[in-house]
Amino acid sequence: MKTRFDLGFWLVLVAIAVIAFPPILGQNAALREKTFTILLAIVMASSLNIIMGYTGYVSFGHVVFYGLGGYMGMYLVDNFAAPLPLAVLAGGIISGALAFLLGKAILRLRGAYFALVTIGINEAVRTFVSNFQPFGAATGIELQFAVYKPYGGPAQALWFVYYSVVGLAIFGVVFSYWLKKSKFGLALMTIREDEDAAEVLGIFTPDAKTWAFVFSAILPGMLGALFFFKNGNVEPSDAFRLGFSIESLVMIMLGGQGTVLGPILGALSYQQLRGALLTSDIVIGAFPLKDFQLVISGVLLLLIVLFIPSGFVGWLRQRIPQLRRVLE
Amino acid sequence: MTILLSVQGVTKRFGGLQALTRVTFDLPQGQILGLIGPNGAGKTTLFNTINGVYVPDEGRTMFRGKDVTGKKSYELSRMGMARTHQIVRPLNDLTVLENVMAGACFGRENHPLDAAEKIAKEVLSFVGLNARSSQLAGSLNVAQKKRLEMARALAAKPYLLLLDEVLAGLNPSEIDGMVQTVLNIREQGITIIMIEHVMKAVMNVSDRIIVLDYGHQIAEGSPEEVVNNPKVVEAYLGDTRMVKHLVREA
Amino acid sequence: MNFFTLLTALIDGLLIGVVYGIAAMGLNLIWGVMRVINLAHGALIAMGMFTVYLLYSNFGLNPYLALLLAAVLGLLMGMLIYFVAIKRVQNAPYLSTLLATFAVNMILIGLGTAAFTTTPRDSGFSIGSLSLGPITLQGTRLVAAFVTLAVTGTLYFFLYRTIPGKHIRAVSNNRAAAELMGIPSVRVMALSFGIGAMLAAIAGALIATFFSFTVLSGDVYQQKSFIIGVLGGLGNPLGALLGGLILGVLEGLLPLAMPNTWVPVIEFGLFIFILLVKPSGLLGGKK
Amino acid sequence: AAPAATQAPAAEAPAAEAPAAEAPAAEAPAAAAEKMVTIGFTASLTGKLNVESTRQNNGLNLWMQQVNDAGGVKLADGTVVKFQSKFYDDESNKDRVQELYTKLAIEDNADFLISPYSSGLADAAAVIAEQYGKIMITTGAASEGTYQKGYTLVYQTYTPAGRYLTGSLDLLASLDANVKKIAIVHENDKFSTDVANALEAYATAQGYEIVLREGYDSGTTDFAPIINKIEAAAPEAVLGGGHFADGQQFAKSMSEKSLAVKFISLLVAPPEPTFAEIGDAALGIVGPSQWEPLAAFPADFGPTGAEFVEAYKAAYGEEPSYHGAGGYMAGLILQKAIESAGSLDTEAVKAALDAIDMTTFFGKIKFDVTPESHGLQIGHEMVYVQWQKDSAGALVKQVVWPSAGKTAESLFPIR
Amino acid sequence: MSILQIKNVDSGYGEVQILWDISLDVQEKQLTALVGGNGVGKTTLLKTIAGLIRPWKGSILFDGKDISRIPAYAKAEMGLVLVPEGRQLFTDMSIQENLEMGATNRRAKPHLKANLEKVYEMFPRLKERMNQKSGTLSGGEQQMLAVARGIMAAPRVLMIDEMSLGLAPVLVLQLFENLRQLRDLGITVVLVEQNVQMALAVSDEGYVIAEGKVEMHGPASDLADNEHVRAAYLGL
Ligand SMILES: Nc1ncnc2c1ncn2[C@@H]1O[C@H](COP(=O)(O)OP(=O)(O)OP(=O)(O)O)[C@@H](O)[C@H]1O
Ligand SMILES: Nc1ncnc2c1ncn2[C@@H]1O[C@H](COP(=O)(O)OP(=O)(O)OP(=O)(O)O)[C@@H](O)[C@H]1O
Ligand SMILES: [Mg+2]
Ligand SMILES: [Mg+2]
Repeated sequence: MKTRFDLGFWLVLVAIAVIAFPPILGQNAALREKTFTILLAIVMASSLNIIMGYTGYVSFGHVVFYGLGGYMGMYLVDNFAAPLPLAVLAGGIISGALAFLLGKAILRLRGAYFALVTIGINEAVRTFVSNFQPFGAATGIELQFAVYKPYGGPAQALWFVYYSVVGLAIFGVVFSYWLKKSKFGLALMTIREDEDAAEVLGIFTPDAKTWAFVFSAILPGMLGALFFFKNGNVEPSDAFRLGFSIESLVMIMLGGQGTVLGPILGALSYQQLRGALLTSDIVIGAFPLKDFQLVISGVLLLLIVLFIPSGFVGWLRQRIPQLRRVLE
Repeated sequence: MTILLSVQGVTKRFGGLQALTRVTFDLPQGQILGLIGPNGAGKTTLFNTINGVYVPDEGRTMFRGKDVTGKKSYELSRMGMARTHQIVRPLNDLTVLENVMAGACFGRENHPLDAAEKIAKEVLSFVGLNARSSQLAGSLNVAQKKRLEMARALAAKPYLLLLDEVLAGLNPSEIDGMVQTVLNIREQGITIIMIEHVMKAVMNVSDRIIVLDYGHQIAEGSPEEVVNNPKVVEAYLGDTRMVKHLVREA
Repeated sequence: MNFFTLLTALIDGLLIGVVYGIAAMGLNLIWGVMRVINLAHGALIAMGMFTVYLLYSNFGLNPYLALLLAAVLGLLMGMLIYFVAIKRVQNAPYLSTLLATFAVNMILIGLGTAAFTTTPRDSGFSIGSLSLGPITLQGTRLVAAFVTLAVTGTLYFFLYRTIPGKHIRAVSNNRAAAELMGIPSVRVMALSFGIGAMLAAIAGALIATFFSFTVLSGDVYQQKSFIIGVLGGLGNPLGALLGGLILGVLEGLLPLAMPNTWVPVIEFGLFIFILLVKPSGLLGGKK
Repeated sequence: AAPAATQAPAAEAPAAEAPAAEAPAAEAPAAAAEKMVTIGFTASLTGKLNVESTRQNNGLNLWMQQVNDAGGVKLADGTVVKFQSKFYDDESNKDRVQELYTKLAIEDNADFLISPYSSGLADAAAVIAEQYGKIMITTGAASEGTYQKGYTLVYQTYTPAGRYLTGSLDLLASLDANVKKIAIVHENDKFSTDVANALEAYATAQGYEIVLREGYDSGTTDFAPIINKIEAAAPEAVLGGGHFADGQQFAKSMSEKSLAVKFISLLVAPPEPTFAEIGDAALGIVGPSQWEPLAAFPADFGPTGAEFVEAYKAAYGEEPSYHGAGGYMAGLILQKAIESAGSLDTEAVKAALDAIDMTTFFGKIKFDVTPESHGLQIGHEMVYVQWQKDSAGALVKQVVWPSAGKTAESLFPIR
Repeated sequence: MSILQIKNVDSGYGEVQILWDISLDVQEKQLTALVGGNGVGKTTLLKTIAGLIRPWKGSILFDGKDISRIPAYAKAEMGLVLVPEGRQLFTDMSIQENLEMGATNRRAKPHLKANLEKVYEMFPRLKERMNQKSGTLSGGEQQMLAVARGIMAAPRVLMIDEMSLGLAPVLVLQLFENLRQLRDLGITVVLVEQNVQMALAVSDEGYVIAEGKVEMHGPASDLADNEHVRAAYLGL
């Protein structure tokens, strides 16, 4: 525990760098778009991992923070011509604030009840926003093309968004690593293992859980603001898409929950796989693979859940105990 | 003689069931208090009310001179109260060392990680688990898990330690070892309440004993007095001959 | 707003409410017995819809006969899902079962989409309406309500009066103990999952007689089932019926007082509220 | 009018463009002077928009096949251009639309882009088209918003959303000037809400009393509560709807609940042939259509309506709906522009598009070229259909508005 | 005559082997005690016999039939019943319902009434509370119910894991007495106990398990007198 930023830390950092830098080095826009999707997933998964992997509370409706942050950012950009960094910050703040307000109330629920209530919150916020005039109600918010001008035109704006998401990703995983190694992280993991015991040990569980929830909500909020800025418009059904939430869970499962490296690898492989399936030209017999991409993803997910529930990293850590030191 | 804990008329009901009825006692610092009674008498429930898992329906608890009735268990932990559980609750996916560090980190002294690690190591060697410190807690056997529970509670450097049947499930020679450990803890000046069915141990270790039956406090006194109290014998120990037998056998 | 509007709204709400109830009952039973939230519930509902639709539109089979086939198919499908996807992870943390059933959902929906696309379907079936003064009641909805009540009654008789039913309750309480008492828990759970899936399929089959639907339509009813389950008490099949009625009546009456798009906000708000103040639901469920 | 939007990509384009020259050559080595042009787009193979998107796709493929079979398009320099398509599934959601369009624009070297189906997806795709300097013809994307953002390369095939139901109101006025109370009940999505907003403004200006304005969520199937509410408000006409599934269900429920109104007009669903699945419930329902097989416009470019219908039927075994026609039109517009420009160069084709003013089997096509709403469709008009019974008692669609193109008198009042 | 034979069984959890080549012979209508220190694998052995864990190697014979691969519920049907360590009650059901569930197997059903009376007589505490949900009972009460439920199953062989754990001495004595009665009624009893002295005192046969192996076996009284056993397990 003493050497805080040891080998495991550098491994995580290198992983992010290897993913994030190729588009920048080659100034390759197509690669950038693909990587953008991956980084987005990494930030989402790493953040969710704080409440889910470290603390043991599976937030099924985590996309609510992404959606709300997105809306907040878009609202500011559209109505007050806020610069992107400010909008992104606001997205993070409002999501963190929502998590803070909800935290004490809903984190009393355990297990599947918590998962259910988070779904309920996402749906409640989505349906509320669909009726909320300042956010454009059902039609959402659209940006004028001119908003990209201050960033040196739309093409430069895309790069700017990309650099921002790289920044978020690096911050996200470093934070995630630091958290895991901190005293607060130990409190969270104690809660995950046995919440009643944690209380008896002196952990202020309501506070600890609430802060974990807040930490796991901020980056998704910032991310939402970035994504919808890039997208140019936001509508309730895109912002609060439950499927995205569940995909993030799947990524964490795939990589290994509770680990720092897991969500990174999970997000990377999941997005690569989905991307490949969606754009594949392979036809098996009379069946074009892409018609069956949902089935294939489902089968793969099932296999993972059934056979390697602790994910790649978890599996490796179990198999080779020496790796526990390195694979955080 | 300072009173560390004072329980005053504590009553706890579960629906229609009166699990505790006006339990009252004072516990001076440095003593070991034995808590015995038939199954379902309310011993564990009393622990739960003392350390904030349940809020009593009536009555008050004072700890180190402060009224702590209704305080949460994490607040009480910070104030210097620690406990073990009748059914062990290890943090399975953390190492033995991390389990104990959690005790040191969030207990009374609220140490940062580095200091907590040092304390955890000391405590682990005190309870004889230091060889296992990097193992996952889930992989320990029951006796080791009981020791781990104890280590975790001790790492918090509590003033008061509540032990709920730490001897259950141990064989006689292991019991001797554990009893020695309990005495050593007292040496460090920690006050202890201990729930136990293993008579030889309670009788030998306790300074004073309280007997609960159906939530009522039916007797209180030195081991000698309690053993010879006819009410206790009837409610709990059965016939006197057997008691003698058990105590001697112990 | 006159009295008849209110009355019509109330009756409409009750009629749809019982159907919601039966959909939720399947979810509740599965939760009660094996602590699994079945995210493939919607897909199973859709399966019920398509069974009726295909049999009726291709072979002219009466939808209520087709419903029996849908029920049997649901039962078998449920047992299959149990053996393939649930059995292995049943004792793992609940996230595993959530994701396993979600994976099954992806597979079923994926197959359904590949076979039928997401084109909306309508069975076009009708058995006319019943007019009572100013109130018009749709025949198919009335029959659906009766079928639901009959199915609920049968389910109760089954759970409390028959041996397999009692076994389901015992297994739902403590699986290892049931096994040690001579109850074949794996079979009992497969049966429970099958019955849960069967209820979903029946709900879908009934819905197909009066609403149009797509491969994805089951999702809506799945979400309602969550709300209902929580309202009535997760794990409590009778609570599901009550919850369904409450939801149906809310959906019937609320739009008269507010823009109808606010109704889901209220529904989900209620859902969160109940979870927070009384997670065991109105009738008390299983924690 | 070449703002930053079109210049910026130039910095990136060369690197990406270089391999483009080789790729087609490898595919079509036979004729040196032949060039394969790639049209890129995403389609909703899965998800809620699957139906409309598939029809749109069919139409586009039909056009492509016809133009290629006819020997392609000859450019000024003699090169013969043929077309191929490259598309991905967008799953009816926005997450990957931009990624996929970027891939189309850069990796797949698509020369021209066509929008996905629906205003929402098209809007997300348009950003990318504009950023990479690719011309995008939108179809199935009616909302005006997309064309009012300052884009210069995005062109709309459809009549904008705002004009979808105003014609219905004109029709109603022509039928009975005494009808004044209307209810606007619409799906709560972007397109339908845009339509409803425009309708409300128009209706108010015309002196109508809007007794109920109500949205309903996408995916709504139980319309009973809404109909009860309509009944309580007692309108004489109901206008609104959203997309196919809800529209069909809405119509069916209004019939089952015997809602007493004189006139019903719904979006999107009525023009679809499968709308008739609900039987007599369809009777009398009016719907705006971008195009109808019955509407005979004197085409000055491309096939006549009858030719298109026949070809479509031969290819897909069903009567084309306006979504199919829309897909075909996207191709046809592109073809026209390339022919007039005599070149594949973006600037030249853009100039040609700006200048288009033609009549096709689909109707008139002309684009707004003002900077405020560049690319907005201003030539094309809706037609309105109504389900009626023919002499044999079978349900048929008739064009009832505008009166110049009508094929039958309106059924009024419907109940 | 031996009713239950364990032959050279290996068993464990996952990849961890706990039992090493264990062999036992349980005589019909006798009380057999399995004793040994913590974590030596006594519970694991019972679980393996009852079918909650599959043996890795070796065989288990019941009445001469190989039952090593038969699932737990089928063994219960045959009359091989385990009262597990740690209660395992139907916590949402009442005491009465729990007892009824104990008698679901085919052999026990006809005797439900008689057996109910029998166990209520043995544990009056349970009778007082017969409609209380078993989940709200205290640890000791739950233990009583678990034993009672096992008796309800009309076992031919009743295996009890750590019966005295958490029970007050007065009850422990009484329960041991009850076990003797059961044996006299013709039920074979296999007992796993921490309370070595007590267990050996009431039993006919004894096995000492150490490190997953049978260390010693013989008549219980002999074992109780054995120097090694006295030193290692009785703390004498
Ligand atoms: N589910 C399990 N997974 C892995 N190892 C286990 C499991 N249960 C028990 N063990 C291990 O198996 C060994 C034997 O355990 P078992 O419970 O059989 O011992 P026991 O003799 O019954 O001990 P006790 O007297 O404490 O009940 C112990 O080392 C224990 O840690
Ligand atoms: N949460 C609860 N709800 C309802 N009743 C309870 C609850 N907890 C305990 N009880 C009841 O309170 C009484 C006292 O239980 P408690 O666990 O305190 O007994 P105990 O003295 O620790 O017994 P044991 O020695 O068997 O552990 C019992 O009758 C028990 O059934
Ligand atoms: Mg207790
Ligand atoms: Mg054991």
